Amino acid sequence: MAADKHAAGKRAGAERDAKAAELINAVPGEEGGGRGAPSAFLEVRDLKIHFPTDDGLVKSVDGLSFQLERGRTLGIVGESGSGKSVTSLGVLGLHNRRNAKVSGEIWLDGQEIVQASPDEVRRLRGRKMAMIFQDPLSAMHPFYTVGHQIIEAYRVHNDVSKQVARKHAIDMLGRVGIPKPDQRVDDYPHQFSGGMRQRAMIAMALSCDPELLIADEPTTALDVTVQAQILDLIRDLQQEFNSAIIMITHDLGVVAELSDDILVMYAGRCAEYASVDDAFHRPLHPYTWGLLGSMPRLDRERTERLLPIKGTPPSLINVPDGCAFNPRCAYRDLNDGKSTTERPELRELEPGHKAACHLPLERRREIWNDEIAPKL
Amino acid sequence: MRSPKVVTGATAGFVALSLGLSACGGGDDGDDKGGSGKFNAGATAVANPSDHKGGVLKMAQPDDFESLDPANIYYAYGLNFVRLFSRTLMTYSSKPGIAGTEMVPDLAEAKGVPSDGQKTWTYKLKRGVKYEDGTEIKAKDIKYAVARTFDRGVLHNGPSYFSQLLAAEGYKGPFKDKNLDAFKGVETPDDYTVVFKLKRPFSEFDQVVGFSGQTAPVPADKDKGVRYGMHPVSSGPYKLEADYQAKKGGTLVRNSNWDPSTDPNRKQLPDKIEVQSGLKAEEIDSRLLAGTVQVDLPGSGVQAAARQEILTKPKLKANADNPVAGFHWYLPINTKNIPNVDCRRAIVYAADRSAMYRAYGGEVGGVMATSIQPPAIPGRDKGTDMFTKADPNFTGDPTQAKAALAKCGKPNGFSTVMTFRSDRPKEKATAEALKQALDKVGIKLELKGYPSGTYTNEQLGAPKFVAKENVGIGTYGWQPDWSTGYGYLQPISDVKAIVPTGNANNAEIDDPQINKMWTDVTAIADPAQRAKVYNQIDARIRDQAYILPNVYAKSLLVRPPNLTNVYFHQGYGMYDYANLGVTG
Amino acid sequence: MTAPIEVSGSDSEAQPDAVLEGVGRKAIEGRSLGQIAWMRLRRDKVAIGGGFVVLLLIIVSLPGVTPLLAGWFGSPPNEFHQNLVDATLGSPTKPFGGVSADHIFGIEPINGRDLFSRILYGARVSILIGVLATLVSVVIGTVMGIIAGYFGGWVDTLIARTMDVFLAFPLVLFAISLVGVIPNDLWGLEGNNLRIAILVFIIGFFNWPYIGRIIRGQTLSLREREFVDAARSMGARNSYILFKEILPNLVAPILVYSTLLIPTNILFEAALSFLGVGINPPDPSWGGMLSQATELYSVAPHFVIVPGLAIFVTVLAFNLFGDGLRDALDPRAR
Amino acid sequence: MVAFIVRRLLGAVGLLLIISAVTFAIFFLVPKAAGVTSDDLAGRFAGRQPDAATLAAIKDRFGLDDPVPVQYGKYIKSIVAGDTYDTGTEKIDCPAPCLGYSFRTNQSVLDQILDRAPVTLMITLGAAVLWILAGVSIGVISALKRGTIFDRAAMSVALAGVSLPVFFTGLLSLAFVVHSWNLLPEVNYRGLGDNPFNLLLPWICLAFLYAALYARLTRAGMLETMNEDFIRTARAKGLPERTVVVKHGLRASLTPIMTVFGLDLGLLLGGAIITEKTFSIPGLGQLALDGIFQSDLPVVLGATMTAALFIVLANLVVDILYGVVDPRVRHS
Repeated sequence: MAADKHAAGKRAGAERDAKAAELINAVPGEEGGGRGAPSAFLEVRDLKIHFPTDDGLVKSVDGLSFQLERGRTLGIVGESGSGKSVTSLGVLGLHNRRNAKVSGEIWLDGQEIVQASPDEVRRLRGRKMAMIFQDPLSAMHPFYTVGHQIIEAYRVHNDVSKQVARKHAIDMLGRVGIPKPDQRVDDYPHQFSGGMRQRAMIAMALSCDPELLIADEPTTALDVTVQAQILDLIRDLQQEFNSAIIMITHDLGVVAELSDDILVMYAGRCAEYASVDDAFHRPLHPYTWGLLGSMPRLDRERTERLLPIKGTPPSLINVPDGCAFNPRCAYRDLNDGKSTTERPELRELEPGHKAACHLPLERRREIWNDEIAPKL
Repeated sequence: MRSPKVVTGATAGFVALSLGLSACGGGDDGDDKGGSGKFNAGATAVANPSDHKGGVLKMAQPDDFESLDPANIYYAYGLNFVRLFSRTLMTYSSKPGIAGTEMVPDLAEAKGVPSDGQKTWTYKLKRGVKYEDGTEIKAKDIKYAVARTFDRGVLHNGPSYFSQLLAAEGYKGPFKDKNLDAFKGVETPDDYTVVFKLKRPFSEFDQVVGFSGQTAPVPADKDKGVRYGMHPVSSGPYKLEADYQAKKGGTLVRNSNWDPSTDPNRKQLPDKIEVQSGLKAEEIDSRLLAGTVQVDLPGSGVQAAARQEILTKPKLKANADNPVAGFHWYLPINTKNIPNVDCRRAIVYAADRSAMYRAYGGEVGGVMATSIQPPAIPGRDKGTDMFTKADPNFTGDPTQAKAALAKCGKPNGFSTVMTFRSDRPKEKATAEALKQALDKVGIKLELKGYPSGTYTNEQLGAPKFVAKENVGIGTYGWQPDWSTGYGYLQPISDVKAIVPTGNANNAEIDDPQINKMWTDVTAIADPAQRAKVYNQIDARIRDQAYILPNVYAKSLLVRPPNLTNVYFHQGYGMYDYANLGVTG
Repeated sequence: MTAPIEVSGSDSEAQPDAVLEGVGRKAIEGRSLGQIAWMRLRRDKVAIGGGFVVLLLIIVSLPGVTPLLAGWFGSPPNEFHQNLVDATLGSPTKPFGGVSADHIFGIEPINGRDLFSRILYGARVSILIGVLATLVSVVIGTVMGIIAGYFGGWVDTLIARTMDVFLAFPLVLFAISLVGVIPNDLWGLEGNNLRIAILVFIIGFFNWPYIGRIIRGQTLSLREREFVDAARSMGARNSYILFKEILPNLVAPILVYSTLLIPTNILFEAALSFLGVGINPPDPSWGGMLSQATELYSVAPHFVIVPGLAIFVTVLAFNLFGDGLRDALDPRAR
Repeated sequence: MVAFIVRRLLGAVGLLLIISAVTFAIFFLVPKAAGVTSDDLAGRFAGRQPDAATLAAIKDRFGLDDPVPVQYGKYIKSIVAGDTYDTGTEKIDCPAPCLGYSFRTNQSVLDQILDRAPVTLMITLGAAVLWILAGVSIGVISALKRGTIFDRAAMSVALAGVSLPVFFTGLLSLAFVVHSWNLLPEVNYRGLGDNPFNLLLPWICLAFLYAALYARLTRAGMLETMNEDFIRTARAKGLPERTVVVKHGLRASLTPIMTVFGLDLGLLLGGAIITEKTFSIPGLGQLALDGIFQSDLPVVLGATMTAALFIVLANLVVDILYGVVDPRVRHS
């Protein structure tokens, strides 16, 4: 009975940084590549996470593949219910093992996770991969001090005394920019401000120098001014630790700020995969257009209206036939009804740029250039 | 069915052989494998007689005494128990059978001598009778004991006969008025003479003096008012070892200053008598059956579980008695709410005696009543059935009942309320049985149960309540204060006995004939003559349908094999506690 | 349990609950919350079983039905059959509590009354008191809860403290004493009708804080919801907001907790009857029968079993149904 | 923390005052409204056939003709400052907290309560140990093994358990375990000197009901807690499952159970009425029942006040414990 604390659709106004153009080109993964250990640091192959319920089969993630290297950041974007969070939990092995049906492969630094025993995955968690959660208040145990929780995380993977671990915790708190860490270490989460709490959360996640860091909407619950600080902090720490980062968000501004590549998810599948530059300037999926169109921008004329996506995300039980996006797609009639009958495949259309859409590529480029881009 | 004649005839005295009494109770029980006795051996004779001294006699009770202050007790079992350490001017004779109902001298040398037309009663004290501390008991101690019963605010549990009968107008008791000379009701011309001055003639004053503990001497300097009951000073064969602990119990030990030669009514066999209070009734039963407790103090018989065991196992049954106890469970019909005699008779006609009899447990639970007075009253007539039948198969006579209703002017019946004690399953069953039977003739009863803790004071025993709630009939039981027709019938049928609370004349009988007989009878000196009058009153009550007779209670008592000198005492309606011994 | 509940963490947006939530509230497929609840409930076999028993009990308790059934399968509840009872022991002469074709549940000790029809008539009392008392609790509890939750401030403090006082009362003692001191005719009622009315009032009156607390909590959170803000910003009066905006949203919890309060109240009534302040004889009540059985269990153990099972089955049925209803209406409750 | 405790203490005293006033009103005003006079009340204390003088004497002694507020004032005063009772020849000192003097049993009410309290305490504590051990562990296991046969079986039994009142299970066990099969002796516990294991049957019957309740509560609480974000965090840190469940999950889900436990314990300590009645154990509940059925007002008032005191105290302890366990409460 998950409390629906983070109200869906509540979007923090994002500050779009105009630096999107400067972003480095990401290396796209080889989809459906050969079996066996891959060369990439993290590789997800055809991941499916399904939940059977009395009301039907919920296909939260339905055939997802991507790669990620150390020192690089992948942004996964999508609306609520698109499966992005489940994906990240799947990587960490935190999906409900009893309820979920998982298939596919997840390779982390040469080790497969889907088939691994729960205990093997547990040993990886915290040490090799760590996670930063959206709401640090609910994500930290209210009854234990922040220090205790960091110490606990450190000691479970490192055989050190409490004193050593405590020094390490204070050190970590200092490194994430918490003032007077030697005092704050004994405070409880509720005694921290929102931003400080998220810093503490990050300190906890980084306490064992993880190589993969998954950040699930790390700034959504924070004040706008604090958001930028936290993003800066993550970027600085990434440089320091050379970690791979998966940034899960519905906020394109955050992605633009931090990511190298972007993966747009819709109804449990990948709609478009591109470098940040491509995604923002040459997007090839109507859904991505929609996302861009519904993003408020400071550099836009106020008289212009946002271009929101019509309708609501589909039920994951009854995913529409054909293209899952078709009921909300303004262009679905442009390809002889294929959108409502046939599921579009994810195709690499340009180097490192994939999209799943039936529309002819040229037509898409036209629409983007002529209809969408000018309005943005 | 046990005939009262058999009871009267069975004054066997201290006979080792017990009578078989196959006519009694739960049928014959020839097999005698059970050890010490036969079924009903102790009902009419002394079972297991022995002079064996020593041992510890264990007694138990589920609740507790009202008090151990002999003057502050009304329950028969309490009065029976305090005989172990308190002597009174007169007391019940310690004999089985109806002889036990006779009042015999205790501290007094002889029965009271009436003079001044039964208005003055004089008692001479035995000399040399001592308290537990060795001081001699004098007349003034008895005067003091009687005087203190006048303060009902302090001693409110005991009977109030002295304050009603004695000529001591305005006296408030020694707790308020230390000067004992102000108390004119008792005179002590010398240390060994006690003279009672009555307001009006009273022929049964020996009984008044003997049935309760209110003439047990109290040394004035040891009196602590209501708390005297925690450690009353002994004049009998036993004394309290330490203060009695309410709801826990206490221990009695031999009183060396008791002289058996002055006391033919008590023995001093066990070394110790231990009383345990607050033991669950079922637990007492199982200990009785195991012989680890010898006496169930309340003496009203075993609970359902033990009862079933005893009646179905001959071995256990051989060590049980099933005598007719003192109570008559009857149903007063209120004359204020049902003034018409024919309406009352209709109730009596219609009553299902069979069902009501079964409610009390059939032949082991009781004997079908014919008269109002129970069989244990000397001189009582068995009586005739009049409008009902004392027959275990009689389920009522609806035809006669309807005829009586017609005569009453209510051919379609009427409605009234019937009360009962909700925590007494037998009374509840009785009420339900009567309701069923009366329904058939159109008399509608509304049954209302009340806790027995308040029933006699606040509900059926409160005429105001009875009037307000239109209580036409109720369940009730009465045991005589002393075993004469007066002791039994006066409180329940004399108009003068009607009191605002704790009323026992529940029918509120105010019958000129009966009233006159009550006024006259107290001046008659001859007990046999008086008994005749009582029987007339008894018959009149039944004729006017003031009371619907029901069942004379029988109790099923366990007599553990290691208990000696056991016999059912008619005066107390249970075993005599002052003469018991233990073996083994 | 229809809705799978996650033990280990996974984001709420992937939860089936959340999926339904997305579908449910504004009914994208035209299914109302009630319809969805019914769909879930229907699938919950155990709850349906409970509901079926509840329905059966209610039907059996209807004024016309009880005597009919008693006539078919038993004999009148107050009719004596002492020929079937051992006169001395009071126990039924036949084994198993005197079970026979005429008396399918056996007979009462001593009087030999038919247990089946007494259980049947006892059901009537239990259900009647259980349901009516719940109604009293729910009405008082809802009104007080809404007022406290909606108006807040000193009103809330006052009501919350009152509820604390109520919850700190030794209820059973109070109920017994009250039944004891209340006069014998009141409100134009008398006899067992008055007794039932008093029991309903006392049980209902003492239990309202349980409902009150829940409603207060729900109202507190509803008050902060957007649609209430919206209504308020449009100048709606308090009464409008209370009755049109808040109350409809409380229907589900009220329904659930009422269903769960009924068995509690049935047990309360049985306990009071057991302690000796139930309805007057000869009308049967289950608790009263058990109270009688305290003296008779050794003679007639079936006299414990039959009324005890009646209480058990009834309470269990209501509990099962209530649990199912809660799962169906409010899968995330508790 | 001190201020917190002081505040709670004051609240508790206030609550007790209100309860005593309401109790007093119910026992004195309601009967009065129903037409009971002071004579009737006096009659409740008298023995058989009291005469007018007796009634007057009793009324005088009890101050039954005083206005009810005056009587209430006296009652509170005697609790706070003590009182003396006149038995006729001697004055009995009844030091504070004097709950009155029962003239039916000639005992101070406090003495009676102190006499009975250990019995109720033993019943309650024995049962509480059983139900906490059984209920919480079954609840936790059920939550962790949700949907398994164990869970289904345990929850079925638990649901049955909450539908089984003690007066049914108790009588059933008396009829069979004690009477028919003779497996256990009669329940006959009377005080601290007795063997407490004589209370085994009442413990089991009472504990069964509560264990069922607590198993359900614990399971629901555990399920909710195990779904909390901080549990996911604990797992994400790579903590072993046992640590996650016990240290992070159980600790958090025990707090609401603690609240319920405090209330239940308080309620039972004031008199496990039904259990005591079923097994005829002379505890506080029986004392109160006897008092009610004998119209022994001082005892009823005293017992009610004691019961309320236990509930209020239990609330207080729970509040303070909450502060100890949950730092958020402590700091607020």
